[in-house]
Amino acid sequence: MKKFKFPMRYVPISATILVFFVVYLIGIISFDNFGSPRVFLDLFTDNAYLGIAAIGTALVILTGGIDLSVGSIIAFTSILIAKMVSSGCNAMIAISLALAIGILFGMLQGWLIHCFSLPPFLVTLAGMFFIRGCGFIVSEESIGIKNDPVFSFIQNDLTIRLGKGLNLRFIVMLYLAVLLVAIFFSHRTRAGRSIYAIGDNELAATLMGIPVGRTKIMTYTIAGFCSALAGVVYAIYLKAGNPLNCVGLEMDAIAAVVIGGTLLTGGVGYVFGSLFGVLVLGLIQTLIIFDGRINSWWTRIIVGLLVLVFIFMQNLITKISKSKSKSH
Amino acid sequence: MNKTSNKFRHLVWPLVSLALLLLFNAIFTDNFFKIEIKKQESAKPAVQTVVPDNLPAAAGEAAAQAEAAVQEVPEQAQTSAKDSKGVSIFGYYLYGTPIDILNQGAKVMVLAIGMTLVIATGGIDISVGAVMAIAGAIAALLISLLDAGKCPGAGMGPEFYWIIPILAALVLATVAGFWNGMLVAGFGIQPMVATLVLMVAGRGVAQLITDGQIITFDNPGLVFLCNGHALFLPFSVWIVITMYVIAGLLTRKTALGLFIESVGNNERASRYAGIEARRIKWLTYVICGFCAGVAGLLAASNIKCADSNNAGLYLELDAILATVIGGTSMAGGRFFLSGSLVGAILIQTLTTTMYMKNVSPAIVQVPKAMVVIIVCLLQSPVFRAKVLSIFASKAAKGGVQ
Amino acid sequence: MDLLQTNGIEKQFLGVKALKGVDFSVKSGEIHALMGENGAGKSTLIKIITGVYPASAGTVYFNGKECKFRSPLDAERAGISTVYQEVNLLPDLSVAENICIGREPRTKLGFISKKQRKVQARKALARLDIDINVSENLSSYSIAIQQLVAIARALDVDCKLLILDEPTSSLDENEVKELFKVMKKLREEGMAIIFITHFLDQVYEVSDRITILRDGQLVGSYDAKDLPRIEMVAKMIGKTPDEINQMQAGIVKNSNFGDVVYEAKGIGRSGTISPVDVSVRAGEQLGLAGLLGSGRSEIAQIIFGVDPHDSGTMTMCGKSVNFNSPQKAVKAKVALIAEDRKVTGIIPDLTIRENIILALQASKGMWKTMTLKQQEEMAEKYIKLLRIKTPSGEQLIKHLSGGNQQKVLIARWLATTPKLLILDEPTRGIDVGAKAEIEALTQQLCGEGMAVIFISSELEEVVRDCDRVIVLRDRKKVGEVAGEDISLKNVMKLIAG
Amino acid sequence: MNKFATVIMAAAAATLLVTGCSKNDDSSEEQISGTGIKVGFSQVGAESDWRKASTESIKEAAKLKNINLTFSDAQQKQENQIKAIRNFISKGVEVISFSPVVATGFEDVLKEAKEAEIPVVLFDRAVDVSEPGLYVSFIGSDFVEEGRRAGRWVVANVGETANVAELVGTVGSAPAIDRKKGFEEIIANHPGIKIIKSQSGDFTRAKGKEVMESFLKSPEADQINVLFAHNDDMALGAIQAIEEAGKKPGKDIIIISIDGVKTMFEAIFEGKANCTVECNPLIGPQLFDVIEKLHAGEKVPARIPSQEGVYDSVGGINVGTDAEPVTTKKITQEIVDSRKY
Repeated sequence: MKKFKFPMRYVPISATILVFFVVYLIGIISFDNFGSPRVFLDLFTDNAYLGIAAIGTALVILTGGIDLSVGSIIAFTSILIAKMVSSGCNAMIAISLALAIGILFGMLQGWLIHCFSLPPFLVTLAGMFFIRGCGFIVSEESIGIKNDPVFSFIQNDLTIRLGKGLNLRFIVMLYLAVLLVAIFFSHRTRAGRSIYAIGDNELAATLMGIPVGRTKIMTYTIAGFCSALAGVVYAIYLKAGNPLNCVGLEMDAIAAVVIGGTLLTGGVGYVFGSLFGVLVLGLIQTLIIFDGRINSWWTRIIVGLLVLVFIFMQNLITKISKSKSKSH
Repeated sequence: MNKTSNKFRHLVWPLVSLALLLLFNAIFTDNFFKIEIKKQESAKPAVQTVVPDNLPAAAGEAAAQAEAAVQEVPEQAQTSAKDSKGVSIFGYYLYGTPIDILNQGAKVMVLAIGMTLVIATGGIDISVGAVMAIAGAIAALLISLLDAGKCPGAGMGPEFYWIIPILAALVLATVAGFWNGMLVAGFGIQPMVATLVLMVAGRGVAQLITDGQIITFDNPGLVFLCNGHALFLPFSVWIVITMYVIAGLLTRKTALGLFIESVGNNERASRYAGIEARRIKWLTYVICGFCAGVAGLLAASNIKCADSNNAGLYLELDAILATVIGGTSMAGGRFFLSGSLVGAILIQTLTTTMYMKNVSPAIVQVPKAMVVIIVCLLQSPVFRAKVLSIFASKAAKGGVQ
Repeated sequence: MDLLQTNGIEKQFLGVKALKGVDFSVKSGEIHALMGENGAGKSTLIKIITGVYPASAGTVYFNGKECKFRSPLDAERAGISTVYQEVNLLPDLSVAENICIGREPRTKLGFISKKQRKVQARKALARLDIDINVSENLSSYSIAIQQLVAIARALDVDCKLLILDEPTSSLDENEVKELFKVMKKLREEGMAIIFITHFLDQVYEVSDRITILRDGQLVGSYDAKDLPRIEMVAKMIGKTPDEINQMQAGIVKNSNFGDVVYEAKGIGRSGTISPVDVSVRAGEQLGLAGLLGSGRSEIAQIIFGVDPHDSGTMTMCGKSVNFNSPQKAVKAKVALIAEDRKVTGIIPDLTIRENIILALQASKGMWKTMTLKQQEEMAEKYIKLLRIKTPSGEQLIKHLSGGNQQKVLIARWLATTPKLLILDEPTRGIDVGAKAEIEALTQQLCGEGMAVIFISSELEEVVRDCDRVIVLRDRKKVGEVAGEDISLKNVMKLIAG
Repeated sequence: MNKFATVIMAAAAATLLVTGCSKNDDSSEEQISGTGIKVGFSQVGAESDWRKASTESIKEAAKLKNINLTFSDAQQKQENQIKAIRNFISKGVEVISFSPVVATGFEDVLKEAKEAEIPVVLFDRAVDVSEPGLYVSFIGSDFVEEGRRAGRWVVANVGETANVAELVGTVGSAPAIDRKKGFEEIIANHPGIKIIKSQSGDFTRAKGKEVMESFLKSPEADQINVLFAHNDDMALGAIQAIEEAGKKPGKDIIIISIDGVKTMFEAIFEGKANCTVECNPLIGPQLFDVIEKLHAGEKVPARIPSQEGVYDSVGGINVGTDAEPVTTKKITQEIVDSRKY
């Protein structure tokens, strides 16, 4: 136990990274074209919105809370933007409005959770119903965003063409940027550390003079913002909005975060992990699509198993590190 | 004093909100409360005609199950059809919206019973919806096999062999609960994640069982569960009542309730007091699984088919809402079965009201969310305290106690 | 004008008056002991001073100006740092972060500088002469170290007033000495220290002045040197010195024991306690003496089956048994009142009644239940027997003071009519009055033929009460004294080795 | 315990590497990848019998024509579908076909397909794109027209006055919206025909039944004499509700729905429902004909309607326009038995 100096807390995330590459390798071996850079790039393109959502989820989970409203907020913001743009409003205004709403909604949830000490699960669950409903009120029908200057600018001019069919899209860059900011925020700012502190031991955090309430509300606000941003990305990604989309996405986000090595009890984990959580999920999906024979229900079962294994792994690690600290 | 008030305080707010909702209906929805006593005769012909309906479907299913011997299947099924009379005991039954609310709410109520116990131990089970699907799937599969005589026990004849699928479904669901319990209590995995596994995988398993098809059935026994009536009420209501009574006895007449609350409140101390905390938690998940099984059967019976994709979809959320509305804290500890039932009824009443009032399907979820938040606020002591301090900061002193 | 001065502080909790107009003052450069029974209002007073609660009435002057702190952070900024009884730190964060969180050194851009953070943390620890790897997770260090880290954190701001709320309860002799050294050093530096503890000799060892509270009221402030110990105790529990002498007097060493109740041969658990023999006879009170971490609690845990033993055998009343879970131990009529009341003792949201019957019910199993009437009778009986201060058995236990909670736990186990009762630090963190009562009670139980294993970090108690003492050091049994040989001197000698 | 747990976990980890990462052939169904044209097909999901049937028909047709089919199930999620199409492109299939979950949001990915010179054939649902030529052909039904046909049938059989209760499909889904549109379009110029109740039944039996029950309890209950359900499943659920209310489905309440699954045919045959507008899922063969043509470099029409009939209890009613008439077929035992789904 004492021998290898590799810190316990890095084990889950490195395991995730390992699994990612193993799966990737298997894909390359079993399918031609799987190794093509395009597949790798698409992995980011297709999961950018999930990734951004997962960042918010990760932060919330680090405080020991949970956010179920993610998917609904994405659907809502995307349809809102689509609706406004298609009815002739300037895209920038639409986007900023959407983001503002996301922020406010997150703040509201955080406020309810903190000020009345309601369980986050419950509040965000209600939030999920509410905002989804609002999405339908905006429009029951999916709306396409056609020849809007801003969107086509983002589409054409903000895309780096690396080669035929190899496009580094704006949304991917945006995702990576947000990810970097989030990582930096969570590790190098007091607010970020407070998130960890609260998740680790709320009472202690209070007594150590950490502004628990403010931090909590802030975290849910950030989560709301991330979801809204994910919604914007989604709108850019599809050039459309649809109130039906992203049902149950919150569960994918949570799964990604868990696979990324974050404990649901809070305080332990890395925002960075969510990246690989998302990638692993995406990769599994790609594998299944490439294979093209597996039934949809097997997809579900496999993802379930996947989550299970990662949980077991973490469980094992926490057990080990506990016994380690006891032996001190 | 303290004791009794504690017993009932949690019921106040959900009951009040339910009352308000009903009042609203009483005023704005004509004949919301109209309950007529129907005689079975009026329904019998209908039942008669129900019989041939779906029947060849069952046959079709059977055929689908195995290409061979499509011919004699209909006869087999016919015989099964003949005996599907007497959908009600005593010929009379009540008919009206409130009855529907109870009948449709039965699923969530049954779920809520199990969920309450799990939440009381400080856990949560988000897999019940998927488990419902599994239970429905296995039941439908078996009954279709039995109808086609492709399964041991078909000899009993359709008026008896429905017991087989029911038992099978319950056993399977209980096993699912056992699995959850193992992850949570056995391996000490967080309930949320542990049950997430089955939530994700469960529906897949259900589809695996039905091979992704919607299996229809028309076995009188199975159909009776959610469509039959007994002693004036839908049979499902009686199922709920029975489950509730059993759960009540199990938790309050034995020490189980005390143990659950103690474990949910301080697990380590409970272990030191000699309670087998792990087993208690495990047990609650098993019970929850069983309840999910019953709910799954109800769901399937209600529409006479197993729809793996939609059966119990998102019902886990309703069950959790019902429990919390009922006053059980998600942190674990004290639990209130009666409260959970009221919560479930409240949710169902809300939904039905939406239908009756022709609320655009789009916004149905919005009011639901609001009601949930409001009730939970009213339940939250912090909120009460704050309101109190706002209204009468002086009276607050006397106010509490 | 003193550094800290409170005038007529009052505090209401939902109708209950916790503090009734307390005037209290601390000078710079003194160690001021704040004494009182549990529920006397010590911690409430501290929490008001540090801004955890607002006062219902009264004013706090610090540094000459009146101040109303809204949060501990607020107080800390003003120069009041606090170290709480339980180590309240963040186990999964690094030591450095635990010391610096909330006030990390930042780069010009306002981001945390990890390097500076480590430096700062090392500096803070150096002040207490501790040298550990500050980037390790806190959880990987012992409780004692964690406690010192907490103090280091408290000192890491320019703090004028340091409040230590029972800092020594989880430290062993040497660590306490270390701590006292630090405290004295700080006093030299002109810092004011408020020191809360239940270890009387410690009070006299370091403190200059003593303030005593009782039932939320100020009894008085005295210079340590002209307040005899017995008098202080008297003031704390509101009795006269002679009364106390009587309380102590009832205790006699009895020597005629019944036959062996519990016997363990070479039970041990690698990494926790090396194999030892333990045996207790009916009516005997066996003491386990030793410093914290010497293995005394560990033995209790093993006997009660909380931690499985990986060597040795045990017999209960002659029958060989193997307790690998508390359930088994309880069924065999062993009872353990474990160290940490909050974590391993009370079920906060259950009523006193339920807390009392819990263990008995657990041993009966799920199906054999007691009627509400039986339960209430049992609760009443013990509330009377142990003089638990409560209006009724239907009160939630969390509303009781520590001493009374402890009594409820004792009641819980007496209800199971155990043959062997293990008390691990039953007197920690509870007031002198309750201590005496509990000591007397254990004596009485022995008299009635119960076998008792008594663990306490207060050697006087062990020496006073036990008929036989097993002494442990560094997870090993280093000796055993019985009957007349039991004296502070002998035991100390063995402990010191 | 701890050891035991460890073992289990190790085992589980192993399971993953086998199940998750291997192509787990054990789970895959009968080999459907031939050696011929490489085709990628993305199905909406497996949400209903109808969908299941269309999947079956595609897989069978692919086998017959020895197509190298990569099949992917989007589980009703557009995001999955887009991922699938992207992967098809990277995998380098020769033709892509899919039945869109929704009409919008496929523009970019279709552009990519075009860049990669992979022809796209839409199946069962259309998409709306700003520029033409993003897909070469669309095979399948026209939801709006289905709605119209249902409307015309009502007009023809119930007459000028009718109080319609409508069971809407999943809110926001393409078929729900279009079928509603088409139906309302027709009854718009028949003031006597009113939709007095309209509520979503999510395309499922359970919801269909639950909603119908509440309709039948509502004040307007007795006025309802026509039920228009957006799919057969909801209609079948509603029939149960009507019977339990002691009314005669198909007589007291005329029932029209869309899809034409076997169970619905039976219901009509037994006189418990009146009409179902077929929405034919079995266009796999048709699809692959087109694909083969494309592969051979022939031109194909941009819109290929699937042959669909309308079945009812009466027969011989024109529910098409005068321009292109569509007359209903009366359901007979043969028709029922010939139904495969």
